[in-house]
Amino acid sequence: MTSHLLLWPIVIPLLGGAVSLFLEHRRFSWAARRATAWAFMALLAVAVGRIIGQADTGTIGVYLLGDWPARLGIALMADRLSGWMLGVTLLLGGACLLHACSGWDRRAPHFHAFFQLQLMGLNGAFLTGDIFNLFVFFEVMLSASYGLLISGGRGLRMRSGFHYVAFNVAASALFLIALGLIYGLLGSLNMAELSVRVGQVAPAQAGMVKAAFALLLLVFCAKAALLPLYLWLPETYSRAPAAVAALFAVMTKVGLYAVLRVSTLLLGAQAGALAGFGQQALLWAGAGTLLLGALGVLGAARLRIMIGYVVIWSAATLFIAFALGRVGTIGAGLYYLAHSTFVAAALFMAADLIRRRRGHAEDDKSIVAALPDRALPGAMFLVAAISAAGLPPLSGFLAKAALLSDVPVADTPLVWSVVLLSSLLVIIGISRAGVRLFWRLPAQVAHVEEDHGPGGHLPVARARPNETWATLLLLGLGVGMTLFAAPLMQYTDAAARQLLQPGDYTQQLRETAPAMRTP
Amino acid sequence: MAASLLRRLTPSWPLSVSVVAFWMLMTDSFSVGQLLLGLLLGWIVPRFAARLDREYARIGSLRPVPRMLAIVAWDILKSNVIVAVQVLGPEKNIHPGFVWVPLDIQNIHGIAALTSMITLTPGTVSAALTDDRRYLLVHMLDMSSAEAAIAEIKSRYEKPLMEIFP
Amino acid sequence: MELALASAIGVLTACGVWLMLRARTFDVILGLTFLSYGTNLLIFAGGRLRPGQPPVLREGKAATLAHYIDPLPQALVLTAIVIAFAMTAVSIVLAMRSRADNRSDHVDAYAAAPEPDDGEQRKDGR
Amino acid sequence: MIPVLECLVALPFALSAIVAMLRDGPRTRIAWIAASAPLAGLLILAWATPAILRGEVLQVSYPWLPQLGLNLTLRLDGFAWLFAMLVLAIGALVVMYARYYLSRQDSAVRFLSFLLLFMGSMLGLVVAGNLLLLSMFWELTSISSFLLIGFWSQQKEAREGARMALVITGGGGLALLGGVLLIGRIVGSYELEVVLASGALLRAHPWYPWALMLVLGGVFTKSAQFPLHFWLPHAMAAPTPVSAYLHSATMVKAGVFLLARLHPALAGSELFFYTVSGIGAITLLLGAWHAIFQHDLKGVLAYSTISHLGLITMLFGLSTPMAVVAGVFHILNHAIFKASLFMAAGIVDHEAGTRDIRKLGGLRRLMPFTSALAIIASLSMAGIPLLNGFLSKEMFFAVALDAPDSEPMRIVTGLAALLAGILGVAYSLRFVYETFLGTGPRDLDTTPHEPPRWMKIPVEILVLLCVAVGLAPALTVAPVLDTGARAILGDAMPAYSLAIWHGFNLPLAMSALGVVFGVALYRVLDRVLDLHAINSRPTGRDAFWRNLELLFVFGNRVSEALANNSLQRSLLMLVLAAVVVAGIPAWSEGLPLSLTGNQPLPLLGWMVWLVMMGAALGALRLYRQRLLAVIVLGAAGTMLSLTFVLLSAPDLALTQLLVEMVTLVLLMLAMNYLPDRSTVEPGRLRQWRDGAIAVAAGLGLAILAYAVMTQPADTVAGEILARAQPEGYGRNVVNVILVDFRGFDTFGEITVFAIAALVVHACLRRARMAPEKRIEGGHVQLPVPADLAQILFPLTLTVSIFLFLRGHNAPGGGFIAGLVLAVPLLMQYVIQGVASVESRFGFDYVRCIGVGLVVAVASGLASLLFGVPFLTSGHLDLHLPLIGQVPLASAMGFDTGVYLVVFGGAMLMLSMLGTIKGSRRKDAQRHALDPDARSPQTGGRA
Amino acid sequence: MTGHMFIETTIVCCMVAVGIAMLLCLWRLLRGPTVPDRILALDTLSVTAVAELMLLGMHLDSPIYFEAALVIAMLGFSSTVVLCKYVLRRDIVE
Amino acid sequence: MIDLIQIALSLLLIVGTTFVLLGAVGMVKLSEFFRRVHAPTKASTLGVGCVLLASVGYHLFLGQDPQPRELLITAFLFITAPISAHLMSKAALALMRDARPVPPEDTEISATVARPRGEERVNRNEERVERGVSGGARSEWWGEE
Ligand code: NA
Ligand code: NA
Repeated sequence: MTSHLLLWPIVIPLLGGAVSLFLEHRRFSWAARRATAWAFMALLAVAVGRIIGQADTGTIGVYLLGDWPARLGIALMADRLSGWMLGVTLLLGGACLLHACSGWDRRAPHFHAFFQLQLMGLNGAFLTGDIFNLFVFFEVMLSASYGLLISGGRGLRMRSGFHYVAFNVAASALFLIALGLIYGLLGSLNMAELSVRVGQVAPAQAGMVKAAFALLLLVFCAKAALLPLYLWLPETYSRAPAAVAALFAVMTKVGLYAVLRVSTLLLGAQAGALAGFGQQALLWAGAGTLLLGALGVLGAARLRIMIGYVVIWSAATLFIAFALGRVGTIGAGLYYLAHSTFVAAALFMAADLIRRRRGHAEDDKSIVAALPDRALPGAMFLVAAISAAGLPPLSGFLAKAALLSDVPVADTPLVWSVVLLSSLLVIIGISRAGVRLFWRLPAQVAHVEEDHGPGGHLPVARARPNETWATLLLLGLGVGMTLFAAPLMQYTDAAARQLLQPGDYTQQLRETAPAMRTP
Repeated sequence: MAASLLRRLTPSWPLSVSVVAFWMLMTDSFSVGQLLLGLLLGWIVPRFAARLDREYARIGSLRPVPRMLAIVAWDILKSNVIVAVQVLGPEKNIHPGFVWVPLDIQNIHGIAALTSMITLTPGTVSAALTDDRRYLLVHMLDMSSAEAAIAEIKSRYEKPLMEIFP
Repeated sequence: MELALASAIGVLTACGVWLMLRARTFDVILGLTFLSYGTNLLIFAGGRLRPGQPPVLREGKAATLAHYIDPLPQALVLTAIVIAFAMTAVSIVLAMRSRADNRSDHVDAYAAAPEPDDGEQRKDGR
Repeated sequence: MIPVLECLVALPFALSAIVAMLRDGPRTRIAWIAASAPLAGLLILAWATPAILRGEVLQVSYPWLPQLGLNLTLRLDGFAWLFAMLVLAIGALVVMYARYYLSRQDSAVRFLSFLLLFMGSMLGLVVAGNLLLLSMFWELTSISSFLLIGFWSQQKEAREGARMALVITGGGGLALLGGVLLIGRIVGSYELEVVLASGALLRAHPWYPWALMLVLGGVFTKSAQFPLHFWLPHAMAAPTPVSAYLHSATMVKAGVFLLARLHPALAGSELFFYTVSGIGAITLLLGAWHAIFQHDLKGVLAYSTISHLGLITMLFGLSTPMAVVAGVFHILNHAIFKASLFMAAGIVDHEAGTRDIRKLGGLRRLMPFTSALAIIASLSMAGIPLLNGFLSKEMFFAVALDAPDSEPMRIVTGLAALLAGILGVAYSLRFVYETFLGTGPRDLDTTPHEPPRWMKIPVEILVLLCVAVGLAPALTVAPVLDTGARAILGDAMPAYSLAIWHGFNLPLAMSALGVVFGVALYRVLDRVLDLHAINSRPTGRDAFWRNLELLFVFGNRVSEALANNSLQRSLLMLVLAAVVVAGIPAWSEGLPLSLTGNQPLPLLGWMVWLVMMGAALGALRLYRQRLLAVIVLGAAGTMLSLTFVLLSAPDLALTQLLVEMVTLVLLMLAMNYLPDRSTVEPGRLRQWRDGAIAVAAGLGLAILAYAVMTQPADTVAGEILARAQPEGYGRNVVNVILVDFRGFDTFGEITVFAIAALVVHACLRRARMAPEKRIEGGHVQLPVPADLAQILFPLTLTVSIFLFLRGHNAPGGGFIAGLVLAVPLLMQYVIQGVASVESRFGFDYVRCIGVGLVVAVASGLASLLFGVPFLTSGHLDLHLPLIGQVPLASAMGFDTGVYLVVFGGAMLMLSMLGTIKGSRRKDAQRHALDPDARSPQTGGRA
Repeated sequence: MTGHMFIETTIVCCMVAVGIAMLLCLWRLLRGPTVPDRILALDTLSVTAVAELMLLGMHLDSPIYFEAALVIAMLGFSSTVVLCKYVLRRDIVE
Repeated sequence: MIDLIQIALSLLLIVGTTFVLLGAVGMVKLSEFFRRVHAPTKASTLGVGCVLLASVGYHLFLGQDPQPRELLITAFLFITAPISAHLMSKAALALMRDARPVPPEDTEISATVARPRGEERVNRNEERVERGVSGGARSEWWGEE
């Protein structure tokens, strides 16, 4: 009897998306629609929980779709890394759904469908063991993200939406080019199969194969916003609705996931002439991005742009962690990945609350505006900012300390100096933003009357309970990650160890026989 | 009796016949199953498509159809050669112009068929129909015999068409 | 044949890239379309060129690569074509909305003055 | 066993949270609740005192992140005990003081909650037994002090002071983290016990200088050492209780605390000696000199604090055992007198409404009791005998005269000490004389009088301590000092005596000289320079803000210069990066290029090639006339599909054709809402640059493609071909791959298609748009095409069904069939008009998409019932009477889903684009277009 | 195949001739001068493509090019319709 | 027999191809749109028709796949070619700036032929709003909020 466990994280949200299309009728109350969305979330949670449980034992799950042997068909695979990414996505998704249920889902047509399909795309990307299927799930994820970004929007959001779409379409074209070259040269699309074939590349073809993998890595770097390909990100993220921007916090991580997967599975030690290809370049680009991201945090005129740069900055940290390619750095990186995802999401949510409270001033730091009832957003922003900047006692600090402590001696001067220096810049930038938004209030209205903004017309946006809970949930996840750092990092270290032995992955795939077909 | 049964079965039986014929032409090989499927489609497809019909037009007698098709086919062949000569020869021999052809036929299928024929037969292209469907604008490559051409259109094409689509 | 196809890929890609770098949304979309043509041909080329051997099995011809072209890249290109089309549709709609909301079809257009009932449109902090 | 240490550290945090949740209520109650933390902490310390005095070390440890070496180790030894006592005792007094100090508008809840947060961090820092844990608490003190300094956030000074403090101490914290990590690497553990025992190993390691410098970076910033001392005076924007607590007694001492804590591990090298004592000496003198010129009471105290911190640093730098004892002693003494001084200054401020020395004076008449307390504390600060300050200062003189190394060094340190003494007396005098004695006050709004009883009590207690220690050190402070210093020095503990009188010796002489010259200096300065008129520019501050502002501007410039919200820039970077990253390996390793692999191309092939290239280049030439560009694009697409035909890909050709048609319709629909031409772009250079990049990209890709095509292939496709018919039940292998081998890709593909359609719908559903230009005139009547299309439609429907059913064995399939149905239906929209079609053919495309997705999933899931994985194909040959054999493949179910999604999706997109509601505000974006005045060349305005 | 040498040769020649027709279409397509001229060229190009496909089908003795030809013949006019409607009204779906 | 068929089909092919070529030549050679439109609309259609017939014959008599499917293509071509030609002519008329034919009487052709000036037209957008385009995807399903 085959276990279909790996299938569910993809099929459940797809069905969720399809069903929510049917519920888009006034015949169905909003409560019913939301209940359905949550029901599918709960199902997903069960499936993801079981996958993580399975992965935690060290088993690499394999699911042969269509019962074809993996070299012919498409295989889903779940190792510890996949489980980790699924878990992060699930938790983030839960918080974002909660946030959206405070009202955005009513304003954005098809929100629930897009949301579920986005989850489908993300989960599919983390589970698939086929590189072209990875492209397809990238597209699912991206197109759903277009929907989430644009739906219910207008004005400048349309422009940034166009930028986002055009950039990603161009990047996808590159992805396809890389895949075409890889298939043309190596003759397979299954990643485990490719892992073996990469090691047998003839010397004459090494240049071409390298060019193909360079393009592939470049695409992932573009999705993950690495220098010089991050230019689109701050503006786009800053224009997205809060729940969506929060969900987008995981989008860059998908690119990072792919970089990690490719560089360990395909360009790992077994890859012969290609072993370790691109790692040094990634390290330097990561270092550059780290500094430029930190400068962006400093220079951002608007809060949400600044958070966009925080996302870039944290992605750059991850690039460094993954490029170093050691158990310790990858393990710490994966822990940091979860942390930075949650915290960026929380920051986007808090920023949205702040923006709405400031009326016409929005989240522009340079405008002095009243911020009525600032205690709650202030506290949320403070905790999120501390965590984001990597200040103790929250998870960011632990992750960064763990990362720095395992940097190889040769790279220590570079990595330590850029990480620590950029951390300082980020602290400077975030504290300035916080001071400007929360402390620098107009002189007369230090104790402002609550129901009139500076224009006198805008009612003060109140925090809707769901939004607050969603933000608190994310911050709580950060606290939880801090408290349970040891078991979590044990898991991520184990995941890293698993990644650095791609032979197991390949072997597991080859040993899994179809249910009834001849292998 | 048969006609009313047909009408009850399908909104347009020529259409149903065409669908079945198309189906049988397309399939790889003749079989009872395919025929049954074809008949099923011949019944369903026109019903479905009828929802798009914008105006109803009657069909009268089909008796002139074969003769007319023959005429048209011959005209096409014959005058294609003439046009070939015109095209390949020096352009100064061509004296084109527009002509308004007054229409007697009012059935829209008929008008459509007439326009198609005019277009398909060389030397003429039907360019426009007035909104009241009383005149058809025809572009002719050779205006020297415009009157004759109009007369020929009306007698060779329009009259039989008026029988088919009264 | 390979040379011709390679040059076609190159020309289509170059056209696509050049148009993609233009400043108007419509031109960018055209460019992306050309780019996707080039890309699709490239994936297709990954299966090598075999004129006259379509991958539709026929009686009496053994189902081996000796008689048929590699079908896999074709399936990939099909997926790629469909996805590219879907993305074209999305970008076209965005281009229209951006032009309507931001009053220009420049890719970096932004509304010079806010619409009366529009909180979204605001002068950039630039 | 009661978790004593855990409670000690956790209590302030817990109470901070509790207080934060209280509503602003009666102040006294809140203050008591808050004060319960330090009071309980003091009780715990008292409980631990016997053991500590015995020399025991209380220690608990919980693993937190053992992989990293981070443990929750709490370690209470003598030194920690001493410091904890300081933190808690002064903390309790400050809470009491703050209860009266804060005004009505200040939120006591917020203040006390922050204060407790700080107290907890400080306690944690003090008792941390793990260096990583220590650095965590270290940063927490930075954060909480940031909140406290900025408490009066409405004041610019408070905001700036808070930020400055955070930036400098936070940056120092990062340096400390680096240092700690380096130490951990050298030693192999972060546990304090281990690190303290590994001093020799550390100092011998080549990374020692780096570790030391990084740790000192933390120490010096926190303790406001030159040249980063300037944040401390600006932190005086904080409410006075904060200054009294953080900036005299505790936080600024964290630096010297760490210096002392790690003294056994780090000290003992020349580098340490010169750096620490040198910086300490400079700070000592500089702080003292600046203190003289301050007009703000708290300013004087702040600079004096800097000076004293320099003194302590210098003592630890000198590193002799006696110096360490003196350092510890001075930490204690300075905390006591400086806290009381700050509180006194706060009372003055509270009563007089100003802290400006120039306005004050003669307060001894108005508030004699407070004045007396302040004067006593100031004398202690100046090092006058019989007070505690004198004792440690004398020790300092003795140590300075006994500095290690060499005779010149001793002279230098001795002179520095003397000079410091002189300056100390001078500023103390100024503080006392111009505030409490002399003439004044001037221009005050209120008449100062004694403060509330309870506000004075903390000051009284502290001053009492000054006196008690000063008079009977052996009875009061000796055991405490001994325990504290012993914890650092261990066996190296020197013999010393804590007597008031050591006979006439050089230190005493220096004290005397210091007093005499100090008084003289003050008088001279006051006479000659007129102290009131001097406006000393705060050193460092301007440079700091200027540099910080430059940094912001730089950050802004850099990031906006890079990310200028330009799509062109983003895309350019992408293309450039692609060319570079693919080009480098290809160039450096070479490509196997040869003409031998090239197959000859038949003449027809060259013609198709020519037409396609001609169309592509034509599009490039015509792109500014969009209608023309679209026409040419259509030709290129047609030729592309013909290319696919020639190269044995009929399915691709079909799909390309259909997609081409739909794309063209989409583009034309959109063009009604977009300008019909592109304006000329400025910048020839830019066009050439883009052209060069485009050529590079095209050429590169062409070369790569050629290289790949001429290489021998080694693929899995052979097996796919062989197994397609027996196991996939189809002869069209491409279709079998699409619905079976790689059905999951198709699954994702239709999802993308569905999403794209939904995006279009979501975007346009409620949008109202004005077309770009309006053409005058009514609808176009097209009766003849409409009639023909009406005949065509059922036939195309039949073809669509045919293509769908046959796709598994011949070119076709769900996707193609879906579009073959959608395109003619769309033609109906075009020819008949929307209203006409939709009123007759009402169809809910969104639900069609939903149904399609569900059908696809369900048909995939059906195989689960048979115990085989998702999308496993099944096959059934039905034998029906009369009809014969009917082959049924389960893939057909999946293809049905595809069909529905594609049809629904395409129609949803096209109908949404075709039925946009007109704008209410305007007719057209640009203007109406006269139909009779159009250019035949472009179709647009002539 | 050898038995059909004569017609094979004819087919190959015809393919070239149709190819020339396609080149002529390209000429008109790029030359214009008016919009309807270019539309006409595109329309003719697709009609010639049908002929080319049929010839190819004969050349390879395979029925699989039928679908492509059918689709062009059946739906190729849609581009023409849409382009012309745009020229007439700009708004192609009224 | 086979040879005869070969010759007949070859002739048909040559005639068809000639017409296709002729249509294209005419389109290139002639000087004005309404002249050009004559050539391809029928010459090409006829030529393709001949090729199709030849193809039917080829597959029936000489090939492996005896199916007269190409007849369908012919049928579709003959239905759609006039639609294209009609619309192209209409578009050309609309863009014709001089020498446009004037309708005989009081009749009118929308958007193509010269019409009297100064006539007030209904604002199309208002009209559409009034008409309340409905049905299909714009049904009340999403009509909320
Ligand atoms: Na501070
Ligand atoms: Na004074």
